[in-house]
Amino acid sequence: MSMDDLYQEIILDHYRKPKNRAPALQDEDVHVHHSNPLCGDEMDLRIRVADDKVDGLVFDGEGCSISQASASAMTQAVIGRDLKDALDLAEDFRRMMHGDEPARPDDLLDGIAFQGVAKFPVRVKCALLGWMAVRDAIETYQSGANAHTVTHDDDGGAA
Amino acid sequence: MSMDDLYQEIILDHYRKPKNRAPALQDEDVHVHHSNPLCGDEMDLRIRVADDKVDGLVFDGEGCSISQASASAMTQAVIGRDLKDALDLAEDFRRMMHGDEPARPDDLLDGIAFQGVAKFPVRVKCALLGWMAVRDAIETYQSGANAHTVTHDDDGGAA
Amino acid sequence: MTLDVQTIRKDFPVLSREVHPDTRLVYLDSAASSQTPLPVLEAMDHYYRWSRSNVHRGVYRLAEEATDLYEGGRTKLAAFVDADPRGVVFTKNATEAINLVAYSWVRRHHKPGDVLLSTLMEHHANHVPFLYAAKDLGLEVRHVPLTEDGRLDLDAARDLVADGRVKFLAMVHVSNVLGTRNDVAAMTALVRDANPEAVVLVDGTQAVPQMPVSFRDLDVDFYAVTGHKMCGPTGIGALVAKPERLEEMDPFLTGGEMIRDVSIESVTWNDVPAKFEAGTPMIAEAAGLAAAVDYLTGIGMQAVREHETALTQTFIDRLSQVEGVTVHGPRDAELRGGAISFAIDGVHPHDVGAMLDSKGVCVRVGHHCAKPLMKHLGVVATARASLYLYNDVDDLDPLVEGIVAARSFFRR
Amino acid sequence: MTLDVQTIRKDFPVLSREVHPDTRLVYLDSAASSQTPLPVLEAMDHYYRWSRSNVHRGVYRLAEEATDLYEGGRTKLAAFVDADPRGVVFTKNATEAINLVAYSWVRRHHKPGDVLLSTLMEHHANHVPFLYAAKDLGLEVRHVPLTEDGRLDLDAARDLVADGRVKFLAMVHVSNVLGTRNDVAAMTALVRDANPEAVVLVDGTQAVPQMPVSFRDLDVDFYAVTGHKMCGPTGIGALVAKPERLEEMDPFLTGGEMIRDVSIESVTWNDVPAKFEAGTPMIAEAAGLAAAVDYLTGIGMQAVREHETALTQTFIDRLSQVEGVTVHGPRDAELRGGAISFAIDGVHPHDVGAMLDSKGVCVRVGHHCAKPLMKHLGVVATARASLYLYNDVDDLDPLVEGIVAARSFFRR
Ligand SMILES: Cc1ncc(COP(=O)(O)O)c(C=O)c1O
Ligand SMILES: Cc1ncc(COP(=O)(O)O)c(C=O)c1O
Repeated sequence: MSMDDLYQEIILDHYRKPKNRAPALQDEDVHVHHSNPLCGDEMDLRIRVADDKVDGLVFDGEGCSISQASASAMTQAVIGRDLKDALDLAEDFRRMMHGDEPARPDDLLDGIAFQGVAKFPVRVKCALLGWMAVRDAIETYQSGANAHTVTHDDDGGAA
Repeated sequence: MSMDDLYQEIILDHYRKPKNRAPALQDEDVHVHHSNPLCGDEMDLRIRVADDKVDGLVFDGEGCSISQASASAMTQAVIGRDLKDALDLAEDFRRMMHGDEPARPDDLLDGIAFQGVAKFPVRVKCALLGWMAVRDAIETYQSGANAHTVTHDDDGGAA
Repeated sequence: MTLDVQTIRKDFPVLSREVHPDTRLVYLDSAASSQTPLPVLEAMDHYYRWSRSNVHRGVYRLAEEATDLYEGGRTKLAAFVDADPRGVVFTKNATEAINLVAYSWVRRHHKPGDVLLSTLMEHHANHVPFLYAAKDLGLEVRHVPLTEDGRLDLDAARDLVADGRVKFLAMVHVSNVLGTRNDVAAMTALVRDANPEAVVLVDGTQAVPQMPVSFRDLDVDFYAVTGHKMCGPTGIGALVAKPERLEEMDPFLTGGEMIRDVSIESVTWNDVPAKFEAGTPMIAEAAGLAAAVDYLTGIGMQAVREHETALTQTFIDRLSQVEGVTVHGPRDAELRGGAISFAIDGVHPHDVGAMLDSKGVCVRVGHHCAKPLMKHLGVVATARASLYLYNDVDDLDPLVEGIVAARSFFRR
Repeated sequence: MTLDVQTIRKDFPVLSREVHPDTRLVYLDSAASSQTPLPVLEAMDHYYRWSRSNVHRGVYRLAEEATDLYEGGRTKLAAFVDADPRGVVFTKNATEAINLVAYSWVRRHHKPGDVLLSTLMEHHANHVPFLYAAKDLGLEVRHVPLTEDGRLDLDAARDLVADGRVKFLAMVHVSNVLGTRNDVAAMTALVRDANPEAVVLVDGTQAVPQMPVSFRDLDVDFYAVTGHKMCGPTGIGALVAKPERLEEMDPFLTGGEMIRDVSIESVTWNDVPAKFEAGTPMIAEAAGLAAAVDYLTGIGMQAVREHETALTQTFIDRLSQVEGVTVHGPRDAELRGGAISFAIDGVHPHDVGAMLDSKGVCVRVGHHCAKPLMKHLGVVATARASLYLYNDVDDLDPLVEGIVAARSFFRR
C-alpha cells in the first residue's frame, strides 16, 4: 500500500479540518446512526430538508482518517442538492468505490479524491460510511420517519 | 502389495479347504455372530465346552480369503485347549497382528502364516475376525450366556 | 472433441510412479478421490510461499492477496457451477455442506409429521445426517426405490409424495456406486407438484467433476460439492445454495468472521455467505480449488463428459464379457457417470482388490459408504473402477487381466 | 537456549519478499496466522504428487500410504500436546472444534438452569457458539471479568461459581489480544470445587504454537487447536479430548467414515475418534501438520517459549517508551504470549496499519474477533503486533519507526 495513493493531500486536509462536523443540527429532520462494528467506526449524521433539498447536514463520530475525511467531503458535495439528486450522487460514489468511473466527477467535488481508495478493498467501507449514512438519512426522511440506526459491514448494498 | 507376502500357500490351502467349517455344532454351548460391516464379513461361530476345554468349534460365514482361512487355522489351534489358554492364544494372535513377535509361535500352528498380514493394515481385521469371535464365544460362555452378536470394525480392542 | 490423455497425464506425477517394479500405475479410484494436477499444487505452493497470511480485514498487502485468492476461489467455483457467488459457502468437504443443511435447515424448520424423502442410492453423507435429524426430531424418512437396472423408480416416488407431506428431498446427482445419472428435474417436479414449498438438496459430489453443471438450470435449493474429487485439494468443499434460502437460515458453525456485531449478551450475523463461514477458512485450499476449476475449464467440461462417456461404455462392454463378472447399474453410458461397480462370482471384493493392486491397478472395494444400496443389491461389498480425464482405453487391459487372475487364483 | 533466527528465516520464503521496493518484510501477524516452513510444504506436495488417494479401507498401496500419513498426523499431534491419539479429532479449524463441543456436548447435556462460564477475553470462536446454544436452550452464560492489567479476576470468578450451577467452563489458554497466559489449573480447580462434575474446554489456539503444552497435565476435558497458527497448513485443526468424554457424546457431523453400520432405519456409530470425523478428511493437511509438529519439535518448544518471552519483553519495554503508545495486557512477558496489542493516542488503528504496511511491517488492526474484550478495554479496535520464532529484535525498529511516523502523520 503506498501511503501517497491512499492519503492524498485533499483527504488529509478533510481529516485534519473536517467540514460540517458537529454533534447537533438545528431543526434537524432526521438523525441516523451508522456503525461498522468490524472497523469500530461510528457515525451520527443529521439532516434538515427544505423544499425537497438538503438544507442542513452535519456528521459526528469516530473512525479512521478515510471515513472521517470522506464524510466531510460528502457533506460539501451534498448540501444544497435535491434529495433525488443527492441519492444519485451517493450511488455514483458507491459505484466509484467499486472501481467504476464516476459519472459525475465534478459534482463529487473533493469526493473524487477518494477514487484511489477503490484499490484498497479493506478501506472501501471506510470511505463509504458517510455516503451510505446520508443515503439512509434521505430515504428515512422520504419514508416519513425521523431516525434510523444501521449496523453494517458491507459495501452499502444492505442496510 | 505383493500377492506372495499376503497369500502364502498355507493360507490359500485353508481358504480352499477350510477346516471345521460347518453351519451347526452338536450340543453347542454358545453361538456368536460377528460381522464387520465395513468389509461385509459375517461369521457364525459355535463352541462346545467340556471340562473347561474347547471341546467342539465350528465356524461358518462369508468373507474374503484371509478371514476365512484365518478362522479355519484358528479352529485347529484352539480345539482341545483350556478356555483360559485359548484366550491367551487369541491375545497372542491379536498382538502378532499389531506387529509384535508372537510369544507362542508353535501353539498358533498354521496361524503363524498370517504374521505377514500385519504389514497390510486393511487386512488385519480380516485375519482377526475368527480369533475375536472365539474370544467372545469363550467369554460369553464364562459369563453364563449362550449367544452374543457383535458388530465391529476394529482390531479386537472393543466388543 | 477428444482429450489428449497422454498430455494430460503429464500433469499428474503419480501416474508415472511404479508402485511395483515395471508395472505402470493404473489409477481407477477417482470416485473416491481424484488425482491433483500440477497447476493446483503450484497455486497452493505459491500462496504458502509468497502470500501467506490470514484473510479479511488485514490492512497489509499479504492479507489483501490472501483475501483475493480466497474470494477468487469462491467466484470461480460459482461460475463453474453457474451459481451466484453469494450462495457459495466453503466447507471442508461435501459432508459438512450436507450437515449444514441438516442442522440449519432441516433441524430448524421441520416438525413431527413432516417427511424427508431420500433414495436408496445415497452415499451415507446424504443419508445419515437426515436419519440423525429425523430421529432427534421425530420426522419420517422415505426412500425412493430403484429399478432393476439401478435407476430411480419414479412411479414409486410419485406414490411416496402423494400425501403431500414430503417437505424436503435429498438426492444424489450421480451415484458413486451405480454410476447412475439421476434426472433431477423429474424428481424435483414430482416432489414440488405434490408440495410446492418442498426444499431440494442435491448431492453433486460425483457430478461436478464429470459433466457441465448449471445450478441455475437445476433450480434446486442446495447443491453439495467436494474439492478433492474434481482435481482440487483435500480439505475443501462447498454448499451451493440460493442466496435467499441462506438468508432465511440461522447459522451453523459460529465464531469469528461470521458475525456482524457481538456483545456478551447478543450477536447479529454477518451477510451471506460469510454468515456460514466461521473461523479461519481453507485459504490455500480455495486457491487450489480455483486452479482446479481453471484446469477443468481449460480442458472443457463438455469434452471431459464426452471422453468419460465413451470410455465408460468401452469399459462396461468389455467387463460384461469377462466370465463371472456382473456389472451393476445402467448399461448405457449416456445414463451414467464413470463409476463402474462389479462383482466377480465366487471372489470376495477384498481379494479382487489385492490382486489388482499387485498389477498396479487401484480400485476401491467395499460398501462405498452406501450400505443401504449394498443391501438392495444383495451384496456386502463391490469392487469399483472409476474413470476420469487421465484414464484411457490402455487402462482397461490391466484391469481385465487382474480380474481374470483373481478369478483363477481365488475361485474354489 | 537461543534460537538461530537467521537460519530459521531461510525456511520461510515470504520473509525474503520485498513487498515494497528495498523494504524488508517484517511479519508481525503470527497470532492471526503463522508463516509455513518449507518442510511442511514439501510434506503436502509429496502426498499430492506421489501418494494421492483417499484414506481408510483402500486395499492398494497409495491408499495405505495416505492412511498412514493421515493417522500419523494424529499420532504426532497427540504426542506434541501429550494426549491420547484416541482423543484427537481432526477438524477444519479451532472454531469447528469448539462448535463440536457446543453441539455434541453443551446442546445435548445442558438444561435451563445450568450455567456456562466464560471470560471477558474470549475470541468469538470460544464465545459465540455457547451464546448461540444458550439462547436456543435457555441457559445462562456468565463471564469472568478482568483485572486492571488484563488477567482473569479469580476472586470474581469464585463468586460467579459459588451457587454451584456452573456446569461448563470455556476459557482461553493464551489471549490473542492481551497476550495473557491464563492459569488454567487455578480456574479449573475453582470451578470443580464448586461443582466436581463441571466440564472444561480450553481454547489452546494461541498456546500450542508458543509453549510446551501437556493436555494430560492440564487435566481438562477438551482442548481446541488450530494448524495454521503453529507453522501448519490452513484447513486443519483439532479437538483434543479425553477419550471417555468423546465416548459419552453423540456425534456432530455425520456421514461416511464415522459409522459402524447403517440401514435405512438405523445407524451405529464408529469408535472414537472416527465417530467425529465425517467425510473425506483433510489428508494433505494432516501430513502438513505432522511436518509442522516435527519442525517445532526439532527446534524445541521450550526454546521457542524462551525466545518469545525474551523478545516480547524487549518489544513491550521499548513500545511503552514511545510517546503516545499504550500497551494493553500484562507488562511481564513471563505472564504472557507473544501478542502485543497497543493504542496510539489520537490515531485510528486502521491508519496505523496503513502506515506500518508502507514500511513493510505487517500487523493486524481491528477487534481481533474479541468484541466483548474491546468493549471492556473501552476501545473500538487495537493494533496488534504478534511475535513468533522467525521474529527477532531487528523487527522492532521498523515497528517503532512506523508508529512514530503514523503519529506525526495523522495526529491532528
Ligand atoms: C484465541 C483464539 N481462539 C480461536 C481462534 C479461532 O481459530 P480458527 O480461526 O483457526 O478457527 C483464534 C484465531 O483467530 C484465536 O486467536
Ligand atoms: C455421492 C457422494 N456423496 C458424498 C460424498 C462425500 O464427499 P466428502 O467425503 O468429500 O465429504 C461422496 C464421496 O465419498 C460421494 O461419492
